[in-house]
Amino acid sequence: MQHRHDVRNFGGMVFIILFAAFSVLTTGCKFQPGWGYNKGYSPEQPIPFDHSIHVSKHNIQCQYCHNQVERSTHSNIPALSTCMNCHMQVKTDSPHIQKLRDAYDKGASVEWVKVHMLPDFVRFNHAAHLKKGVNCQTCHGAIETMSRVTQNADLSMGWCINCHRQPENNAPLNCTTCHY
Amino acid sequence: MIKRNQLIIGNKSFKDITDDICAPVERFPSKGWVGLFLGAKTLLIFYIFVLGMVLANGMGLLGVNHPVAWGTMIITFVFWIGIGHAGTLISAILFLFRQKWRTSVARTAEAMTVFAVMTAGLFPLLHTGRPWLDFWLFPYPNQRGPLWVNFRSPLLWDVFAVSTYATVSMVFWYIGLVPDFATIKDRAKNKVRRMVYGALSLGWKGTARNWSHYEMLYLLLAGLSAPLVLSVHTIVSFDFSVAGLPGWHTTIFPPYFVAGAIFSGFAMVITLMTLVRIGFPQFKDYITIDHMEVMNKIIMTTGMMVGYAYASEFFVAWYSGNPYERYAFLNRAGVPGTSGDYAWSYWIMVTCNVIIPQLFWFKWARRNIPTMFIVSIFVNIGMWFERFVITVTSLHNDFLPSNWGNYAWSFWDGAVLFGSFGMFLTLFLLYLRLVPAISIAEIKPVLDVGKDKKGGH
Amino acid sequence: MARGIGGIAAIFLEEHAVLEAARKTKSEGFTKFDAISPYPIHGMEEACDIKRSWIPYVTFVTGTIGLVSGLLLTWWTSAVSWPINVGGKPFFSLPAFIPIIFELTILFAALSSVGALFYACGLPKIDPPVIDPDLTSHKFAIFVPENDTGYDVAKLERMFKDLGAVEVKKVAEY
Amino acid sequence: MSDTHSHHDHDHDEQELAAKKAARPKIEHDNKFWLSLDQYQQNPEFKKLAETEFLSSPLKEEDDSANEGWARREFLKLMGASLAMATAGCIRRPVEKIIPYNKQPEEVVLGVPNFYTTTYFDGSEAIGVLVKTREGRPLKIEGNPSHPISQGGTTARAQASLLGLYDPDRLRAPKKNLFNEKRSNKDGIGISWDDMDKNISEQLKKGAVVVLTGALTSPATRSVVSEFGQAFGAEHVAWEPFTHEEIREGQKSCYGDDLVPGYRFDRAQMIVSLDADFLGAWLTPATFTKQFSKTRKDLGKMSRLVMFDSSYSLTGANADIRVRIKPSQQLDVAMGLAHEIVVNKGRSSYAGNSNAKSVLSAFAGTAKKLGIEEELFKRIADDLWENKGQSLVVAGGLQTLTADAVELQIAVNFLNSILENDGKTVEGRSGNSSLKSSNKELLALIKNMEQGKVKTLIIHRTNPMYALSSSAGFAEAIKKVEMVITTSERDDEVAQAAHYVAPDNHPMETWSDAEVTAGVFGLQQPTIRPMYDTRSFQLSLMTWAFLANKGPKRLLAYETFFDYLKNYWKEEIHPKQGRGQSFDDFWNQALQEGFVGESVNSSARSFRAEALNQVKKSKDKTGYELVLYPTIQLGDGSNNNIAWLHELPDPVTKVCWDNYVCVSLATSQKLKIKNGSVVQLTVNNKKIDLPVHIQPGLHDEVLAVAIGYGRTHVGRVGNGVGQNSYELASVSNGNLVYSGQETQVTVLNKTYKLAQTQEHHSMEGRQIVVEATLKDYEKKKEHIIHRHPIWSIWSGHAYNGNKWAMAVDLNSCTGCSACVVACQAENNIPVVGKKYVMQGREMHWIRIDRYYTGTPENPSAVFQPLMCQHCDNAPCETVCPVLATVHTDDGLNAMVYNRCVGTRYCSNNCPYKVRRFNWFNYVKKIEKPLHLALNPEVTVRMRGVMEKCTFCVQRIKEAKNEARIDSRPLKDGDIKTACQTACPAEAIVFGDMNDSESRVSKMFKHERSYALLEEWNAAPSVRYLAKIRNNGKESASSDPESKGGHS
Repeated sequence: MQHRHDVRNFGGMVFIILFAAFSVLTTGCKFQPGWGYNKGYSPEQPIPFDHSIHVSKHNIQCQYCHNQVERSTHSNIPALSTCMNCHMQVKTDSPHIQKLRDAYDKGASVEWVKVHMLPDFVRFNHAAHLKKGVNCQTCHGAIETMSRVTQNADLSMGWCINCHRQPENNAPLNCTTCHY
Repeated sequence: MIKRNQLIIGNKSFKDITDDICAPVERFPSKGWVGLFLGAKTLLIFYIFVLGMVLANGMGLLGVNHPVAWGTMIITFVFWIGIGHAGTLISAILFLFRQKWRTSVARTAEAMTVFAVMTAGLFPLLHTGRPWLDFWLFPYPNQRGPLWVNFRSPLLWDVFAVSTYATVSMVFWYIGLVPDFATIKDRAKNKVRRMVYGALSLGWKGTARNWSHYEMLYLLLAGLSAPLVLSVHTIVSFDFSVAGLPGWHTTIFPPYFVAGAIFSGFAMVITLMTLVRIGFPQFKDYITIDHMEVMNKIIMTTGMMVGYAYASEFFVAWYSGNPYERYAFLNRAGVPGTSGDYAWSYWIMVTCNVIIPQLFWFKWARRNIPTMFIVSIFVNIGMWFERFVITVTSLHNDFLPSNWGNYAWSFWDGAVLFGSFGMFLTLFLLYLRLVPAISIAEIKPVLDVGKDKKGGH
Repeated sequence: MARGIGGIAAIFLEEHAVLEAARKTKSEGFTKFDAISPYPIHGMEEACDIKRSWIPYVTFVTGTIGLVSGLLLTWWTSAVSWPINVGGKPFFSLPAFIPIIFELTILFAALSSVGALFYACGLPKIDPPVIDPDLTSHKFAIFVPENDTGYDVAKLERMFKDLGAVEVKKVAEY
Repeated sequence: MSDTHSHHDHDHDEQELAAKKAARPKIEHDNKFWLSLDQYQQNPEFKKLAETEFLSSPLKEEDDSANEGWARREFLKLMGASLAMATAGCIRRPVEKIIPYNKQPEEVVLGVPNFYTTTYFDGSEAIGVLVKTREGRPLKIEGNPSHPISQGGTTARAQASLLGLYDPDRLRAPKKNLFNEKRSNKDGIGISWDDMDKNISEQLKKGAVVVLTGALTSPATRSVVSEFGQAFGAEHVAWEPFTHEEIREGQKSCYGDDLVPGYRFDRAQMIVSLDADFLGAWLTPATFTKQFSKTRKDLGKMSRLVMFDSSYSLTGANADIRVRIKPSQQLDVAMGLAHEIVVNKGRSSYAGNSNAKSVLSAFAGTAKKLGIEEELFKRIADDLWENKGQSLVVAGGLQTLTADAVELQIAVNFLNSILENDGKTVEGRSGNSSLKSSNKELLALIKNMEQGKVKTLIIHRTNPMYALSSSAGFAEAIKKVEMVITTSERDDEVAQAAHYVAPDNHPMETWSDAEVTAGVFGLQQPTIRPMYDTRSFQLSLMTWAFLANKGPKRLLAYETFFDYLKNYWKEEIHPKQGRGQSFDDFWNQALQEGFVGESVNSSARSFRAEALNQVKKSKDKTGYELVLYPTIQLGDGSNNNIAWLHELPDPVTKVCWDNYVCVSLATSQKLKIKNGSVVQLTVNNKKIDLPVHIQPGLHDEVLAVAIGYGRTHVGRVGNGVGQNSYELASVSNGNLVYSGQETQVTVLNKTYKLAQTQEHHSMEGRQIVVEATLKDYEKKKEHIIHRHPIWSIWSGHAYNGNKWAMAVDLNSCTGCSACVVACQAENNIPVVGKKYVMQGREMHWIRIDRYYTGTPENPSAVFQPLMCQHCDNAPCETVCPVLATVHTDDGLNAMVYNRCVGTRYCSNNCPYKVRRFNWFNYVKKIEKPLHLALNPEVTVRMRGVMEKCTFCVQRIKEAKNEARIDSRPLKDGDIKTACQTACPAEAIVFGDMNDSESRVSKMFKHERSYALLEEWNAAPSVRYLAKIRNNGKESASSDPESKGGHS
């Protein structure tokens, strides 16, 4: 009964459209890994601090500035005093350094824009990961080459889990590992 | 074989049948209908406001508390889901049993089912603390690991059961409607109606080939719906019986709930049918007093089943020797020495569900419209209280006396309960206007049943 | 939409008349003809020589698919993809998964059966031609397409009149 | 709540000093509040914010739905919100800022807490505590385990005092009140410290100055006050509601030393308490509980506690034998016991003393007269004698402040002396000589004030305008004083009547010290820079003296009280306690340990026989008698604005958010009243309306009312909660009488619903709290517990590594509820207020269930702390559809707030009902600066989320990480939950079950240990140790074989 073909195609079309809509709705952002997360987030900073110069060029250890990272869950942003240790002498003429210095003298601070943001109900412990031998780059990417800090991974839960899952890491997979 | 009364009285021709049934759809609505509809619609708007408030402020508005963490919403959910069973039961199971009398009530009963399930379906979604996250109850691929759902939880079974049931019963209903939509289309005087009903009828032609496929599908759907309808309330009962609370953790729940569902469902059908007969007098020829009587018999039977369940619960509680179980049931009945705070609800339940339906032992009661209407209302009330008793009394006094407490009933509880009727009635009244309330295609074959000249097909 | 096919149609008022007509038409050797009625008429299948519907096979197969996929879904998500200790129960707690599996079985079976009907009847159709609007109300009809073997308008018209057709008309397309 | 946000300067000695030296003469009160950077920069926007900031309160919250306009807004907002939620996956998060320190304070490691030793003083008890701070923010108060006296014990009030620091109702700057002549109006205006200081120092020069303070336990402060006195000829009067004067007078007339002796319950085998609620609110409960619990651990030599109780006190609830009496019978009981011992049995050195005998003879046959079972009474007397030298008789507290309070004390001292307890369980010399407050002196002062003899009155840390019955006439007298200055930290009742309010620092903001007992000194060091423009009381005195340039050199020499204090210690304390250390070492050690010295030993003192002659047999009273008693929650009512304490249910009555009159069952039937019906009490013409709480176990002629409620000017939380029953105290011959007064009851035709967190009080014969008498236990051992055969159809999951578990010793737990508040502080648990408590929505993660056993006339009570049992077969987990609560591989029942959708199924299926649901968005109701008290280590839960005890998982993580960082294994005791550290009775033990050596696994193996609802086979990770009652009887009220789990 070939005279029904067109009709059947019409039905088929409807069906396909519906199916597509359905799968998009249900699987949502699934098809674009990282979509909806801040991957690639690289905001303008009040002072264009350049990791590549400090780390790659002048070989300053991460822990020199982020000196509490091995003792605390948080990796501290260095106090202005830390910056001034060098910048009392170094590159004092640069307008940015002057900005820094003014803030320092006023007893004020610098409002850096936070790049790597986790929700408040997620607890990531820097010290624990370092102790385990995870290095900064695993999560922060090639930070030492970044002239402006850019979020390297999407930092989604799945992204964390994938690493914790690997048997060789024997990392815990409990909910309480991160949520409490 | 015993001679039976006609299913359709008043020597109708096929044309008459079509005219009669299509009339409400084609004619301008009566004052009565408009009045009812406005009332229902207002109630619906109120309902929407109430739900909005609950959403905006949190579940705390309702009486749910610690220890009674489930309340009106779950009770009313079970209530409506229960009602939503008669339709599929009539159209599927009675179809399989070749009960020809079903044809005149099946359509409306199914419609009732669909709307009841819609009304019920809202509650589990809205009674959560963070309804906007309800989609987490569906196992969909996600970026959390992926993190799936807990298939061990009866609530998840609910999600699957209720949504499946809603889908299938809606499809079943619609499939039944297709030929009738075609009828209305062909009778249509104006273009718009022709277009709308044409679209709804999917271009049905009614050729012999189509009919043979159609009947086969109808049989299949009936066959699938029958176990489905049983499974749904079974699973709803699991919400309680899988939990460990005294008064919940009982194996009798599945059959007991299903019986209760049929019971309440038929009661609601009676309630609605009496109204339909008043609203559309011409339907009296199709929904005859015989139809009503049959359903009343079912009500009485299932009513006694439910009563039996109540009794056996007590027996098992005593027989088990489990002190918590025993206390829970003594407490329900308000036996001295227990807190018995909710004994009143228990006795309301027993009166409405077990005692009052006994009226139907008398033929006059079964065949008297006002009587059956009142009884059906009582049954509806009683069945709501059955769920209240189960949910609240078991929770309010459970294992540790230290955390015994009572349900903190608030204005919002009542508002949610009554508002839900607004939603149901609005849908139902719209249905009466827009859809042939009796299956035109199904009723014609049974036209001759009980006629003297030949004993039907 | 493209045009359907033309032919001849006879309208009847009585169920038994159209049944009679169908049988006759069949015996006359016509194969592509079809009967149109407002409700399913028992015996019409034999009368028109229509084979038993094949939809049940679809139902069975898709039902099985539903069952298996339900089983796989529950097993894979709870025991393979991310096994989590829930209430000290086994990762693969089959008894608890049965309701899910059952519901999926029904869902798949039911929906695909409907899909099958749509396929079989070529639904949905937009505004199909109508021989007589009363055919969905109280009239019956036999339609013989012009491409049927031994199609002869005059002969058929005579035959249907003899069979008590109230009206016999040529249909441009159906 | 990214912690990198906090950026104030941390309070550190050297820095602080430097800052102060620079900021002179404006010393401790610089304007650098540190609440936030904006405020720090005096940003105008913030000012606006700050003004609108304290608007709503969760406690005064009315049904939100009432306001429809609001509702609509809220509704739309929600619609938007849910839309946002739906698409949340696909939008960038808002921009957050990180503001690093300017100069890194070297002791601050972001996210790593610092602990500072300090001392908490509540007027009677000085507790050595550790304050946990993070980024300079006090977050939690813990007991100081190395402290010699309190030994790590804390009270609910000590735990809650943290919230007082962040109380939004604290004064933020000095105030001046403009009065008319009658001083009827009140018109407060702001004033600068300098102006105020000027005016005050001028006024002081006129002389006739009186400094009215609460009990000053701080030696340095006392010396400041006395030197200030020298400067202006100022008299120092100390008064607060709990004077303990009766004890001192008793001691004085019996032994000649005017002090509160040290009681050693840890040495006592037989304790008889006459209304001294030493486990609850009398004297030093934390210390006493510590001591008492020591004598209950080893059942081999378990002590016996006999309580003659006229209210149903916490001590009574824990007594092995509780005898209900009315206040007028206290003396009879004490003397009756003495009579029993000395006369009837002819025991002790006084057996031959005719004088003593004649005095005692008046008290013959007491038991019969008081309707006390005579056998029992005899046995108590015998027990006392048989344990002489290690028995202890105590009496005291408001309940004993009857007309013959002092006689009672003499009788008690007499008993202790004849029982040779003095010098052993009663230590004369190690007593606390700093508790010097006095009713008599205050009443005298009031006279002087009335006669206009007082020109200037300086009031500090005491509140006669509230806590003193108006019949004493303080309110009138104060109007006769030219200038009244108060250092109230809030605009309280005294501040209403004062010309100047010079707000004091909160104890956590200021330096001080404490004389804990004779020979033991503690330091109180600030853990945060003053939040507001306030100044310590001591510095105020110093400044005024400085400006008037009067007084001894030492008073004027220092710019800060810290300097004064340090110097004072150098001169006064170091020489006595130094043990040859250099002062700096001594000082640093004192700072590190929080105390110096050890309590002096004392020997038996000779009893002055003539004292006994003061004891007269007063005629027997009939009719209702009033009992005023302090509760463990509010004590004297000074910390009445702390919501945690109001929401903390009374351990015995389980009522919160109100005070009420307790009547016995028989009385209620006689008066035909129910719980909540309102009655009017009339005590010599003073009337007060109170709701009724029917309290089983009361004497039928007792009407017990809690004090500490009904404040009018304490703040938004405490104002108007309950009735001020201090009013009922009356002045009779130069002293205050609280209890034992004749009282008339009129039943009013009103009802008033009380918020009770537990409404059912019987165990229904279920095996919930297993209780056995010592005798039974010795006979039956483990068979006191009914065990159920339990089997499962599969083996269950294996727990390698750690398996966390908790054991609770019901025999040690006194129900003091410190754990409840500690948990609330640690875990950011919201307060919901009376309205919602009545609807059963209180949020406590750990609650203390109290059941009555025995007859309703005189039931005994048992307590059971109940927190999440972390079941291996957790019923809550199975039913959660979204895996929001699951089991971790170290045996925790994890609750994942951010996954929870709030079906509340878990709560339903929890047989222990320990889960709590956020019915509303309580966190939105937290008022600044209370949000600073939130623990950043614990997620703040939003609306619609289930929550429950997590075994302090954050502490587990912390300890694990510390161990990991120091690359050492975790050892037993590294992890202590909040409830565990708070518990003064050491009833709660947490640890690893897989470590067979851990304390908890040992307790799990104990024959008294059982799991709650064992037969339900949820396999809890919490086990209880059965309660043992040493009442000398056999088969106690709840014998499991006959009742437990069956019936």
